[in-house]
Amino acid sequence: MEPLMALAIGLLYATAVFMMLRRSIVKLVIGLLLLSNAANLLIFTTAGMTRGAPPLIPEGLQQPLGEVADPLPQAVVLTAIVIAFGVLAFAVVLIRRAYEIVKADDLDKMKETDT
Amino acid sequence: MRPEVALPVLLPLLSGAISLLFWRSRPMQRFIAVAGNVALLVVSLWLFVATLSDGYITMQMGNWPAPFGITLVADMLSAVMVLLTGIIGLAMGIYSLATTGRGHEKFGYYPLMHLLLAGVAGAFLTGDIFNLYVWFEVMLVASFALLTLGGERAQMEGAIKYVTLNLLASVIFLTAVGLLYGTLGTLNMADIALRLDVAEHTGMVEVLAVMFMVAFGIKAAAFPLFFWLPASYHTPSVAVSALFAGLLTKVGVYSLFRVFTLMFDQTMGYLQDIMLWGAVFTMVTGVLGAAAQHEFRRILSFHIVSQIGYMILGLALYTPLAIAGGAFAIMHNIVVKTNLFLISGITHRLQGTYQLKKMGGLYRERPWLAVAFFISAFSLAGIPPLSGFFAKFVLVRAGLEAGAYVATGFALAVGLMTLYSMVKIWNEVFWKALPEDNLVPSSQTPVGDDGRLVKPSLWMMYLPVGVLALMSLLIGLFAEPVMNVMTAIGDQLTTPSGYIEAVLGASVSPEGALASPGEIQAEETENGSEDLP
Amino acid sequence: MVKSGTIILNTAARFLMPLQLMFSVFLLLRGHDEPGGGFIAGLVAAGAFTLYLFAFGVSATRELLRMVDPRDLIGVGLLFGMVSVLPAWFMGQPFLTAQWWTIPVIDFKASTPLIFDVGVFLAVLGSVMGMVMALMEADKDEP
Amino acid sequence: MQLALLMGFVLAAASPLLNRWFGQRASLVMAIFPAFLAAWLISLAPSVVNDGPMLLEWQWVPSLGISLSFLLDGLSLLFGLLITVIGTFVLVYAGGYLKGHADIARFHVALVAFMASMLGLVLADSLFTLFVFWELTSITSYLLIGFNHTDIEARKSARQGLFVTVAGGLMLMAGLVLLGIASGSWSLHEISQMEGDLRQHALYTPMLICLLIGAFTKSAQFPFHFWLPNAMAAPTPVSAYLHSATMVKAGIYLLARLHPELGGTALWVGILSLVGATTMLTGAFLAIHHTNIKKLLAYSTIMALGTLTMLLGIGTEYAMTAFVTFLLAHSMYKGALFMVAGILDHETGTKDVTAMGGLRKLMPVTAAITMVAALSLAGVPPLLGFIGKELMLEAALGAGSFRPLIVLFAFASAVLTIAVAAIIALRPFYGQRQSTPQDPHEAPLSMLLGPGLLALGSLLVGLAPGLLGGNALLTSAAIAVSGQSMDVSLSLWHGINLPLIISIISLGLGFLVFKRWGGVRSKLAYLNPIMRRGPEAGYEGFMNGVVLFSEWQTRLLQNGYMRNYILVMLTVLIALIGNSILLRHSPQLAFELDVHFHEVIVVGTMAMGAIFATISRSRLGAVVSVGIMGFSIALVFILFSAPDLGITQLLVETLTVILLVLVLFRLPRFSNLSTTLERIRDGVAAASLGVLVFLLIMTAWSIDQFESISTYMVENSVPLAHGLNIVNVILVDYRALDTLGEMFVLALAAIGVIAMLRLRPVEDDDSSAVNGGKPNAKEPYDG
Repeated sequence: MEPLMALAIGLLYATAVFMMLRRSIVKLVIGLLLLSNAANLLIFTTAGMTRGAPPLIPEGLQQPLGEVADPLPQAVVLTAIVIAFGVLAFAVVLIRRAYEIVKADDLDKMKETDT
Repeated sequence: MRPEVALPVLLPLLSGAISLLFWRSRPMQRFIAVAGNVALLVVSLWLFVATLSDGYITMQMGNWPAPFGITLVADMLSAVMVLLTGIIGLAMGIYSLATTGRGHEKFGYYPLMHLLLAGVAGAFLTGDIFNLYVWFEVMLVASFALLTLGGERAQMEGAIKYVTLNLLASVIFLTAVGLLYGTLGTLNMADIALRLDVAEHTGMVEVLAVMFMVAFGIKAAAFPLFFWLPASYHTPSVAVSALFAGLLTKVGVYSLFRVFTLMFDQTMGYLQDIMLWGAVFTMVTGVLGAAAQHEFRRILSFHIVSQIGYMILGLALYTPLAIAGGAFAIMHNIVVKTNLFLISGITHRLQGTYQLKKMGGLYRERPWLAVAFFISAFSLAGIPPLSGFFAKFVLVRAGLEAGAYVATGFALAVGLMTLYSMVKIWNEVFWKALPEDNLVPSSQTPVGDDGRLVKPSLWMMYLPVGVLALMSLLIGLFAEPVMNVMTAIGDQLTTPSGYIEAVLGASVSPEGALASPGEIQAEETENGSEDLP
Repeated sequence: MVKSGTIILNTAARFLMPLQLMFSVFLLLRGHDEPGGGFIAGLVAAGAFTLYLFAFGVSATRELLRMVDPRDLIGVGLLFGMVSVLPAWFMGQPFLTAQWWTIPVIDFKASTPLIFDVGVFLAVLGSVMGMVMALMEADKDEP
Repeated sequence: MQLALLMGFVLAAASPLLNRWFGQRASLVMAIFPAFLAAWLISLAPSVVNDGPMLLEWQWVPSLGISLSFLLDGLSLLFGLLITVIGTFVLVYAGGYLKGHADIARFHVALVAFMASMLGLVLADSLFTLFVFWELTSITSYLLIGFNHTDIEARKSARQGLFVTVAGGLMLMAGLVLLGIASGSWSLHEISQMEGDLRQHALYTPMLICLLIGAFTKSAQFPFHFWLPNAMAAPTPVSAYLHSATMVKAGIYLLARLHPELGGTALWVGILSLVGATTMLTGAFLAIHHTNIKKLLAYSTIMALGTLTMLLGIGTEYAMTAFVTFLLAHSMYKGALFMVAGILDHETGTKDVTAMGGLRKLMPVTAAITMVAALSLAGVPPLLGFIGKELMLEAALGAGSFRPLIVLFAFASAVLTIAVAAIIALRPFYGQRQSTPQDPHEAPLSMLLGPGLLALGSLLVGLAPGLLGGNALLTSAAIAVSGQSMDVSLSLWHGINLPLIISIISLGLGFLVFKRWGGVRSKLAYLNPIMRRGPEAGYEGFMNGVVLFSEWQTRLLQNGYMRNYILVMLTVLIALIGNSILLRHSPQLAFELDVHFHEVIVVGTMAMGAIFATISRSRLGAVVSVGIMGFSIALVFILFSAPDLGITQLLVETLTVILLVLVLFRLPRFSNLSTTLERIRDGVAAASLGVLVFLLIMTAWSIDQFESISTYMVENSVPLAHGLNIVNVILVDYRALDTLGEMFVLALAAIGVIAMLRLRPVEDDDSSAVNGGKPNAKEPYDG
């Protein structure tokens, strides 16, 4: 499964980066969204994927029955998802405000703060 | 149980949470801003003193033994950085009282400041690579919010670049963490260091190293990854600029120091040259960028980039002396650069502009401000006996001893160009007479109740400026104790085994770190076990 | 564009919201043992309020929340999180060490991780509500 | 000794206070300090002269081998005396010159600090201390040159002087560090007592070149001489002090100090003799070019500095005697002459000698002082200057290498110097009385005292060189410079020898030049186009070039186009990763494809979602595609044993889509803004990154060397953490700190969003937040 996922994730990275290189701020933010999803999937995939063995322990037992999926990447990804959501929400509102002020969605029109 | 290692993170988090709860009450927030930051300074001093005597201080958060839980570790470098965070935090807390507008205060300026400090302190103290990512994000999102607070057009434009490029760095960082976990199966930095030493696929190790280098390089604003900094640092309110200038990029530099001395020490052979030239170009492009500017804060922003080059140079040379010099540069720069931004705020308050062309006459009008600027600016340029001189001297000596003559030559030339910009500011803002077309805005010269002119009360702005200028002077005059600390940092960083032992306990081997977990587990909480089925 | 809801939406929101909120509390409490937990619960609760918001608009939602501003929720949530850190200190253990108590009458396991999870729940709920309400409000200001 | 220096800096700091207390007399009060130091140095003199150098050590930064140690030998004693004695006179003089000036307190701060720095420089034993004081003199002199800071010329000159000297200072620093590395010691006296010869060391050449550039910039040697005349923008007391006796001599001091250890090699002799001789002639030649009295003196100072350098280059015993004598003579007469120039400027309101005339009757004392000092400059017996010049010519004749050139240059300089002396002594005081901007009358006593005593000194020492142990002092200084024992015994009369004859001829020729000065100047005016291309133009051109280059470079790099920024960063990343994984090492791939059909569908949907999001031409299409992708990801999580993740992803995705819908539809439609070429370029970059990511995931996944730490977490979830959902246990217990940080991230994002949406900027406010208590937001929403 992992090779297939790796392929898809590679594609996700590529599309994300391609979108970030566009001039429109909307595409930029979609690129960011794709990128963070791609990174989360990467963590999940690289650690190895397991079918049908969620890291849960049946009631009354001390240890899970048999092998379970690695819970640590799941926790890490969960944290990363929530962080990415916060950051993206911020970015989305930022481009909205930027558009309201600059009156254009073209990044090339937002270069006054550079030299 | 060493609470001092966790408190510098937890206290500002607490101050931030409380400050947020009091979002309706400005006086309360202002009180917390000072009280919380005083407390932060006190605990960071505590940590510093403790680290000075013990070398390493660790805390296994949640009482989970080392590679499994999250460890907070303070070595000399962390302790110094946290101490500086405390100092800068308090300076900013006081300075902000005078400069922060009512609207900013109402919309969370102070909580954001506290949480930014928490993120910075967390990044300095954590011993876990994913936890480092989390603190980076805390710091980053706080900085996003502070950067956009106020909603000016320039802020928005700057923020888009700042946010995007920093997020790119974050994703690279996160990707690297993911790959690292996939490769090594651990997140604890000391454990990573052990496993990397025996990792068979050196190609992957190298890839991880370069990914961390790029990710932290972006955060640190190293060449050619610094673009976000000059585009945004001059846009927010000046106290925010100062806070960013002092601390944020240094977190990136700190991470480079940490990661490349602790984890990737064996990869340095390949990366050293890349890093060395990166450092040289960072210095040169930054300082040249500053030479092309004619606005107070833009000049200072580009100089941040340039100074980062010095710090990375110290790391790239990779000798104990050079690392000590790099650490000295970090420390000196935090104090001085923050102060220069604070001074630019005062001059702006006095003259209503950041354009050098429109300013002038402050040498005669505000001699003490001139003295503070003079000390800070010439310290930045590395003039003895101020703090910057020692940083430069140590680096030059280390560079010449290591035979890196070209890089050292550039470092010296950059010092001269730094002087160029600083003298430009001095000549224009302080020596030149105030141009006649500068109509100082009416709000700058408030009129009292009886109709007479009142001097604006600036002591809350002057106090931090004065203290920081004095620090720069004292660091230079009493360089010996400071240098001892820096030497200790250099020694600690070049012998990572001390750090690893402090985190994982004595007698560790790569296998030991993986030993069967049940045996390692410490005593269980006493009141917990009996209550449970 | 999302100004007022249709009748179906209104009715659905009125009935679904309490259910969703109850479900979120359920998710919160069982989170330590089964899928769920503070995040998920917080997001579900936020979804409930968002639904209400879409159906009845900002002022009605504010009315519903009465004294509680999303920012208060965030503050309280964060404070809960911080509070759960500290008890270990008084026991002389590293911060964040879990403490367990059994509340005698209802035989309920109380613990610092639970307090922590409640904090997460409140912070997530407050944050998401704060963002969505601010956005809706901004839309109302500038058509 | 430290105490003395420390006192200097304390005094500098206290000077505003002193000025408040003593008002006009502050200068006099402060003059007590250098006078006291001079007396103290004199009291130490006998023991130094008889028993050899004194050493005092005080650790500063021992971990770097840095100490504040001081060495008092003949050379430092001579310099120390010059600094303190002339310093006393200058302070007294400045009290008169700057009477009533608003910034006099600041002047005192800088001047006294400079004095202390200069003293520290010549007394330093540690290389490090030497350098610190060296830089301090640069900084304080910057403040002094720019004293008239509202004048743009003063600012420019101050900056120029600072750059040239600090640039040299940096070279010096490199040189000193190399010296320290080569010799293994940071102490001058230890280096001098070392066995082994530094001249043979591998680092000798770079070290020497660095040190020489440092010394040459400070001492205004060709081609760095241009800053010195420009520094005349400083008030005259500063010129009299810095540019005659002290700062510019710091480089000379350094050369003299290093001569015993580093001197004598072909490199040393060649560079110093040639540079010295060139500087000497350039200075003398440029001097008669000017009518501004201060510039005349400045160039003649350059000439003297060149002479001193040349003498050190020649390096014979004679040259050493000449060096110390000339040094002393020059400091005395040049100090006096500068102060006289200040008097003339002060009284007449002009600095142009051609605009003055006939002042002898109005200012008889000044005239007399000028005459004596100028005669010394010209080298006329029986003044000290004569002895100095005789010895110099003698040394030039005895030069080992480049003798014809040196003699020729020395002769020409002597002629021109005499002309300069004549211009200064005769032009303002004799001839027709001319009207000047101010009505001249005799200067006050405070301004006459210094030059008078210095002129008197020139005369007395010339008449009786042995008086007051003068010979002994010079001997011990010469010994320190040459590093060998020798005996200096000055006398006025050497018999009729070649130098004397040259002297007499040059006297005649020099007077001739003076007589025809106007004609000479107009002839020289033809050379102006060439002069404009001198080193100063080079400096200006270089500085402008740097600024132009930096502007170009900044426009190139910091160009404001974010896609370029991202592209650069990605290129760096791709290049570095690619180099590591493809070129230096190879990826590790293990293709065991084990997939189920429904999984392929889910993953395919996800990939299609991403692709459609990219190529979609409508906002709605993009949002829907992103949503589909997000939900597919949630499905992947659920399919592969991560229920918590799946639920979270589902909820987050829903909220994200809501946010996007709320925001994106206020933004304009997609438009195609980039060219095909750009799209191809970006596509290549994106594809390379995608491929690399694929390879990395495969490699990381196939490496199975280590056991994961999560085994422990699974095993202890129930026994120790009392939770059945291991992921949740990790979140709230094992790694609760992450979660703590994460909830703060979310809270911060919410604060930021709320502030961004509710806090709007005030119109017409160019500042961001610096307007204090003024509310700068629209009445924000409450409760």
